[in-house]
Amino acid sequence: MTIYPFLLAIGLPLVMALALIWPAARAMVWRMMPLAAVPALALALLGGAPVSMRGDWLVLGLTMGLDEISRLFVIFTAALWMAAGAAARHWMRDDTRATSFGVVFLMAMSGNIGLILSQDAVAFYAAFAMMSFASYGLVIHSRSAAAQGAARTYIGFVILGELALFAGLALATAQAGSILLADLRAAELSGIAVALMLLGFGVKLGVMPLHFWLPPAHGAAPAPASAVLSGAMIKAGLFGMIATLPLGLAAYAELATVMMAAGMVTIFAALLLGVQQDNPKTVLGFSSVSQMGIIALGLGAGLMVPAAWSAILPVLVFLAAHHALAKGALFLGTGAFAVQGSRGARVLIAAALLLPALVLAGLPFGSGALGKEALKAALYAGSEVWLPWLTLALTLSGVATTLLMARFAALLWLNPPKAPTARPDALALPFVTIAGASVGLPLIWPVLAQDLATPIEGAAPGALWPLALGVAIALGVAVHAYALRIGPAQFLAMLGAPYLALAQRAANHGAAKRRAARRLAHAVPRILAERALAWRLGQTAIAALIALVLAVEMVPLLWADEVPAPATPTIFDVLQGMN
Amino acid sequence: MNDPLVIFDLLLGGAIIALAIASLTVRDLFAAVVLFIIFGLLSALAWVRLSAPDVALAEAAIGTGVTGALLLKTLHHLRFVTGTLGHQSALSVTPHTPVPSGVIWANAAFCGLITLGLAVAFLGAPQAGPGFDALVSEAMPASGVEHPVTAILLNFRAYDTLMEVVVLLAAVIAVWQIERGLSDAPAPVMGEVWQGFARLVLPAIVVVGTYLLWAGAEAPGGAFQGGAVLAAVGLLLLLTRAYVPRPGHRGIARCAFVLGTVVFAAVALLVASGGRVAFEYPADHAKALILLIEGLVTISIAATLAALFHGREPVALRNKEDRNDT
Amino acid sequence: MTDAPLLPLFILLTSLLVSPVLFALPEHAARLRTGINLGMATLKVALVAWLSLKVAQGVVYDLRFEMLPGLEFKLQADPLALLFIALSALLWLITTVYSVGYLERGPHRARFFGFFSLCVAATVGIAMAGNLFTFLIFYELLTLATYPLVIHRGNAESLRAGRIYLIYTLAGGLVLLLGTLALWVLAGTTDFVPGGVLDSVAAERPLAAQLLFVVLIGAVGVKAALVPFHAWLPIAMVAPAPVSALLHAVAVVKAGAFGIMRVVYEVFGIETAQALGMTAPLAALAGVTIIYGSLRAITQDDIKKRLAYSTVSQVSYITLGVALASPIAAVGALAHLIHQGLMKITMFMAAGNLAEGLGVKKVSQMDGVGRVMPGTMLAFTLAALAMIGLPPLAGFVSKWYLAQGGLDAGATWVIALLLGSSLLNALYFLPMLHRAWFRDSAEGAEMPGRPRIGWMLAAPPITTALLVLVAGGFANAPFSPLEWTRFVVAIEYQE
Amino acid sequence: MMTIDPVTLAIFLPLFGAVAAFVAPRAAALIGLGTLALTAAAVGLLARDVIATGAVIVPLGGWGAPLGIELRADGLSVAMLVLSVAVGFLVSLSALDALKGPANARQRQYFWPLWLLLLTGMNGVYLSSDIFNLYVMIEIIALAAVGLTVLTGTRAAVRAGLDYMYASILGALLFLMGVGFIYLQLGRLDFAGLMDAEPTGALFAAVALMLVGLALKTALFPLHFWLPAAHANATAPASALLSGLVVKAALYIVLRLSQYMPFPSESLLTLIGVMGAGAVIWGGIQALRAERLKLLVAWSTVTQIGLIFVAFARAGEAGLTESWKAAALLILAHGVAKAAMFLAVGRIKDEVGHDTIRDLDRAPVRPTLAQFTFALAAISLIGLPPSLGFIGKWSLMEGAMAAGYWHWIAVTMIGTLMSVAYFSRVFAGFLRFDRVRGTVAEHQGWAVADAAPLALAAMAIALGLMAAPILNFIEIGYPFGEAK
Amino acid sequence: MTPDLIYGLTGIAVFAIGLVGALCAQDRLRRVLALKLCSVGAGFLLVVGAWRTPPMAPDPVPHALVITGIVVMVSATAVALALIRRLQTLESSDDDD
Repeated sequence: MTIYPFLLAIGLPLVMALALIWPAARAMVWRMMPLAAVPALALALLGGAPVSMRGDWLVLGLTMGLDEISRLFVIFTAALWMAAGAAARHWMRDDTRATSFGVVFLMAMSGNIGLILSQDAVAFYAAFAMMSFASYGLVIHSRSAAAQGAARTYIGFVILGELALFAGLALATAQAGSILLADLRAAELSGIAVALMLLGFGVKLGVMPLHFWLPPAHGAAPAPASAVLSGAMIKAGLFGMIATLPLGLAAYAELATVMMAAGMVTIFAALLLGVQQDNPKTVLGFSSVSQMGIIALGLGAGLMVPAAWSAILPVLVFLAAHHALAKGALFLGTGAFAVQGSRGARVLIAAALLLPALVLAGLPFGSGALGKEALKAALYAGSEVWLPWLTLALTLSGVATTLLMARFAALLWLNPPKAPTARPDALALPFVTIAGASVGLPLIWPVLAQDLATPIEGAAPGALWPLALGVAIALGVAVHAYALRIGPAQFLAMLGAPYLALAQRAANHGAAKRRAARRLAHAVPRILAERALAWRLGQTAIAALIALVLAVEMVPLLWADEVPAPATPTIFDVLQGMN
Repeated sequence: MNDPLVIFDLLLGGAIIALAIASLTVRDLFAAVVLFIIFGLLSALAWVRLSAPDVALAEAAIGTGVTGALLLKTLHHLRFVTGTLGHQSALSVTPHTPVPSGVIWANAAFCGLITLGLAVAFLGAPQAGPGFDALVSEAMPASGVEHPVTAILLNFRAYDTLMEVVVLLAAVIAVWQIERGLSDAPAPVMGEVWQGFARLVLPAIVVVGTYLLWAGAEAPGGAFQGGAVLAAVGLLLLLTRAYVPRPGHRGIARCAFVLGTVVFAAVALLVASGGRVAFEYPADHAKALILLIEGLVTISIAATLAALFHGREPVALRNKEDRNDT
Repeated sequence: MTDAPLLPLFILLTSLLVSPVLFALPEHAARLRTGINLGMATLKVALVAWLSLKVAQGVVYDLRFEMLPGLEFKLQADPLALLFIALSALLWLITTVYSVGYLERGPHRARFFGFFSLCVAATVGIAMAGNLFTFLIFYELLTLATYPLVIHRGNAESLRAGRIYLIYTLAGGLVLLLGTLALWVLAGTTDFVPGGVLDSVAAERPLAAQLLFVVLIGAVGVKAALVPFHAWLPIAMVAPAPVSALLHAVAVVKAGAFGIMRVVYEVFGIETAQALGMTAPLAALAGVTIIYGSLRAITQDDIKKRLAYSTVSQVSYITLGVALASPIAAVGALAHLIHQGLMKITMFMAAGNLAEGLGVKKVSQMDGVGRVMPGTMLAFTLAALAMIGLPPLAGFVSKWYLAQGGLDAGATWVIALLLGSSLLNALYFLPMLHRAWFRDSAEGAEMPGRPRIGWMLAAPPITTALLVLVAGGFANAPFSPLEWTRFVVAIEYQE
Repeated sequence: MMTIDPVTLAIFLPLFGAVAAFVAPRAAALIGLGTLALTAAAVGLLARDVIATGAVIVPLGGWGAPLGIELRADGLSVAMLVLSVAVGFLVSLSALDALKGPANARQRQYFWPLWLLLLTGMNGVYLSSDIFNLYVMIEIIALAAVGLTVLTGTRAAVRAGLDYMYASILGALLFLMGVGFIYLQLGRLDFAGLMDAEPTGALFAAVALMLVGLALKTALFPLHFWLPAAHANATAPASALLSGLVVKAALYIVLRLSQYMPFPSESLLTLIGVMGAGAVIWGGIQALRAERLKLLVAWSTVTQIGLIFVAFARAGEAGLTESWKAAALLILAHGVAKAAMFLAVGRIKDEVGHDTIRDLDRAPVRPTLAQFTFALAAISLIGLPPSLGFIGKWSLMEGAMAAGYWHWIAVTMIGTLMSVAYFSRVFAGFLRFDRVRGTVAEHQGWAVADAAPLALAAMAIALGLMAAPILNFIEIGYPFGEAK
Repeated sequence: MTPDLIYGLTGIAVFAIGLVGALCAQDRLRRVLALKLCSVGAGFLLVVGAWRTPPMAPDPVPHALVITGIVVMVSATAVALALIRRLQTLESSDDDD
């Protein structure tokens, strides 16, 4: 195996981006957009792992490769990019800034894939930076005031993050004496290096208080872009931490405490902030923040007790995949929903959206619930002091997510995002695929991850009650809000309205039937009476009754077994005697 | 078939049945009534064949004679007095919406079944079965009369006979009650010849009637037959206008109607003393009492039948009031 | 033995015989009519008091008269009967005062008061019926006597209501006839005997006994307004206020509830009924009725209809207490028979006053009425709070015993049921109180100054409201309804 | 001093009364009332005798059955006598008022003799023990009843009267034919002779003919066609007599025959019950449709007759020895209540001026007492306790239930509900006031004439309390116990 | 074959014919005729029942009964005919009512 497949995986999007500049090729490129990530996916699925290839003549000695972890990241990332590409192709069909979108989209894709495939710090940083900066173009795409503001925040945080990351990587490479990431992971890094890297990756991950860029950006970007931003790119933060930090080797208690506290705060603060939003995609963004809080919890636990890391790691990867698919599906679904023209189709899409939303919220047997349960199990190996709190937080995160999803659903229905005119079915297909994948993840994962899937397979299915509680609260809140809006009296009347309508309809139906029956009941006796009178049936009845009574009385007599012989001769006997 | 009379019986029976059918099916009502009268007479003849001369007499005189007269009078009334019929139809007194023939056939079928059933029952009944024969002959000596039918009518089952007279009384009261306020159109007047004939015949009829009454004690005949014959007198008087009922006659008429009933009932009660019950005539006075009752009852019957024929109560017509007397 | 063996008959006759007299009185002889009415009602209360004393001393009253071979018309004055008689006698007196005031210048007063007394006579007869046959007679009499009262106004609406009332109750009566016959044929007696008369039948032909139970309970359940036989009750609200008060508080629905008691305790016997497995479904049905009635009450805007649905719900407390087959619950049920009567009659008379004095017939018109008619609304408030079950009012006492009884019978769901029902009671009563006391009268609606309602209208609800207070506050005193109830239950449970 | 037994007097007194009333029309009313009072006294004496000694038998003419005719009074027949005399007396009182005034002079003149003849006939039926005598008696009843039917002389009345006449004659002739068959088979005509007869074809033929003839006369569905018009178009006292008493005569004969003849097989009884059920349902439907009050009441008679036959058939052949009591109770109940109801309707019609049910609530006049009477009578007819009608219905259902004949119970209950339905049509008319301008006062249109119907209606209710003694009484000497 | 057999069956036949007429006849007068036929049929039955083989005298009681029956029938016929006449008058005189 050579490095070329890796170069192809990274290069194809770049080549396509370049090709876009040439007008004649644009249509072709757009048509190929879904395929841009195919080499990466193929590499991950077909190439073995671990594998590491070196291209000495490139840069400072480019090293690319795959291990069990990165392979999985490539798979869900590439899949999500493919779906997003497919959606973007249609989303951007009539967009005047389609070309610029296409360029930054492909560049971000290239960077996202590249940073996962990279195995040396320089390449990693380069890819990471390319992805981050290219994404600015995605965020600002619409050029609206909101987008501009979001992009401003975004770029500010990106810069902050890149600076911190650069400093951290620099320190780390220095301390490890190697630019290979594997060496970084094996080295005793100083607290400051780790802290800087955590800061850099934390920006991407959106852990509070570094999250400010994330929800507006996700809200402002076009739906396909949001999907990859939320589904794929923020996972780069997680991947970065996994790939660069010496987790499982050394404990960084202070950093861990901060991380876990931030995670816990993130989970719930994101809820509080999220429910106040009125852009559904922004709500989804906050949901992502909240979810990344969970991941931060796991990371923090790993930082606190290195021994637990081996248990936590596969779970975090699974959670990343889960969130990527579910959230990607939700964003794509939002787009798909927005472009639907007919109400029926909207209802269908909304129903389909429920699936990833429920999975995200922790529907038992869904990937979200399994992930959380597996994480709880994994945390047993970690800090005993933190354990109950972490468990509680994880459990309640289900409620939080449910509420966010409810808010999202309500907003989506009441206030759908603007969308270009696009073929509704074309946007539905990528959404449905990813949604299906998100639902089916618990089944696919063991095949893909093999040994790493063990904790997931052994996890409990999860409890329904957080979800149910969330739903109940959401319903209560919704009802309350509605009641407040239209006034209690009217609300009560409305509550009763369907019942009353049903009762009214039943009553009407009954009344109609009764009227008909009454008409019949009036008509039949009248007709009968008239007929009987005209035909003098009463007279006929006289004869009929005599005949009937005679028959009733005499027929048994005729058929009786033994007729008692009359004592005196009968008239009939006389008659016989004559003959 | 050794008895030639059997053929006669068969023919007579057949004729009776044929006449019955004919009188119901013939289109002309007048013809129907005439056929019915013939039917009645033949029935009387048949009853003579069955050794029931009293019954035959009663049937001929009352069942056929008086009834026939009543029917003809009614027919006449319907045709000429009320004028509803005019020439329109001699077929029917009252035009109705026709009953579907299916219904009629159903009736006929049921009646056929009934005939069958009754015939079976009849054939299964004992021939010359038990009867009152022995009882009657045993009780005859104490009855006060010689003719058994009269004994039964006026002694053994006198209660029935009293009630029968009461039926007649009820009928005449009902008829007076029903018929009123009719326009007093002229009753049919007979020709001169008939009037003369009537004048000749009347005394003879009276004699015959009285004889019948008298004979009833020993031979066929009696109060009812006698009464019927006397009623014929009344009919003739009325028809010939030799007698025209007037309002002033009502009191007498009423007395005549009730005479038989009152005397019959009074005697029945009066004899009930000294341990006797009603109708228990003292043996030595039985014949006299019976004759008394019979005589007075005959007068009542005659008057009643004649009144039934005449119909309405003789009242002074006050046009408006009577017509609308409701 | 006893110095006045015919005392129960006299009590019956005080209202039965007065009825033809009232019919015959000319319309304008109002004074005389009022005098007769009040005199007889007072006499009856006195007689009942005397009778109570006698019965408490252990005197047994038993009057019989053979109507068909073996089948007797039988009056008895057992403690259970007395409970009901005392209630009806007392409330008759109060309602008579009220009706005299209410109908001051209305038409057809002779007819009204005639049927009114007949109605009370029927109620007393139902109470004292010594067997199901006699019960049936008075049960039908009650139907007939109340029908003219329901349609008293004589317009199309009241006739329609009357027709529905008649259909329900006469059908119920017919079914009761069937049940009585079946009881007669099966058991050979229709007597009310504590412990029941159907032990052997239940053992030999359980299916027949079960069917009989269903038939009898269904028949009396019509008057007790058990779901699904309740529909007549809210519709019958077109009647004049005193009639509604009497119908709902004393006569008709209580006759039904009383019938359920007689059937369960003295025809079947509580143990037999339990052995037949019929008490649990009955309790469930009562529970459904309690909740359903309350739910329907919430949405009613018409005051009387809201009260009517509340009655549907409240009367089933009695059924529930009977069906729980626990002596403690039975105490609650019997006490509720009295308490609910007092509470509901108060509310209906108050509602009548609102309609008479202010023309207020709907909940939505009640804004600020408390300030205009403080006495009436105070009575109403007291009764409503009692209904919700606030101690120390009467309603609390019966609910308390019902809850205890539920625990005693091992039916903890009863607690939840009672809590839920109290919550629902609050949901439909508190808004009324809120409107009456805490809201100003609606803008534009002209609230007349102090309405002129005579003392005859004002005093009765206040009196009954005080009784509500007393019955709850002095529940443990001798001769309180509760005490008497315990006495009765001891007999029925043969303790 | 003559001592005449009260049995004979019960028949002869009204007969003499009738004669006297016919001969002296001006004093007819006086004669009529006096006669009824005397007859009532005679019946009272007779009742005393019967209670004291059991059945009383008078062999008229001293001949004795089977040659002569015997009068026989037992509990049942005396009960029927009491019914006809008591109801008749009250109806007569009511007739005094209903037929007053010069416009009614003619009706008055004929009412009394016809009515007294009717009473003669009915008393004769109840005391007779000879089937041919019964035939004569029912003819007297028929003629007098037809006379009463057409008393008003309106076209509708005469037309109804003619139909009634045809039905009566035909019924009587069927009966007579049956008598012929009985004679053919047995050679005697007294009840005693029927008792031990072997069942043969001729007797069955007789049963068939007589049963149908009587059913026609008593208007059992589907042979009721003549009744509604006849009863609805007669004048009120006549309707009361016709509906309350006359149809009962034929019913009574059915009850008697059922005890004396090899009469009902199970299937025949079922047939009778089915016809009764048909009457209950069809009569109920027609009463619901009726537009005039009198017609409604007449149709109610059809249903009640049906109910009586259902009572007769309630427990099948085995229960027949008891079922007749239920039927008898219903006969008494209906006799009293229906007479009261027809009189009340007559009063209402007099006061209001019409009897169209639909317009009753438009009448500014509400004859309160008559309406009250109507309601009381309706209570008995519906069968609500404690009326006699209720007791009858109770007996009916009790026997049916004990025998397991649930279908008759169902029929009874359906009939009850239907009667509630059609009577409440009338109540609604009485009690609705919003279609009249101005107020309608209570106690309008009271008159002395209301006393008789009210008394009858009160009797219908109160007799229910006396059901036990009544039952004991009608069992005296029935069918042939304790005779001689 | 004896007279009782022949006339008995004749009587039954007449009765049945009368019955058909009484039930079906549309005409008022003819219905009266038909009823009268029925009565004659019934009379036949009784007279036949009374008949005894010749030397023996017939039973007189049924004869008396038949005579009574005939008188009763003529009374009923008279009333029915009076009703018919009255009705016809009413129907011909006015058409309201």
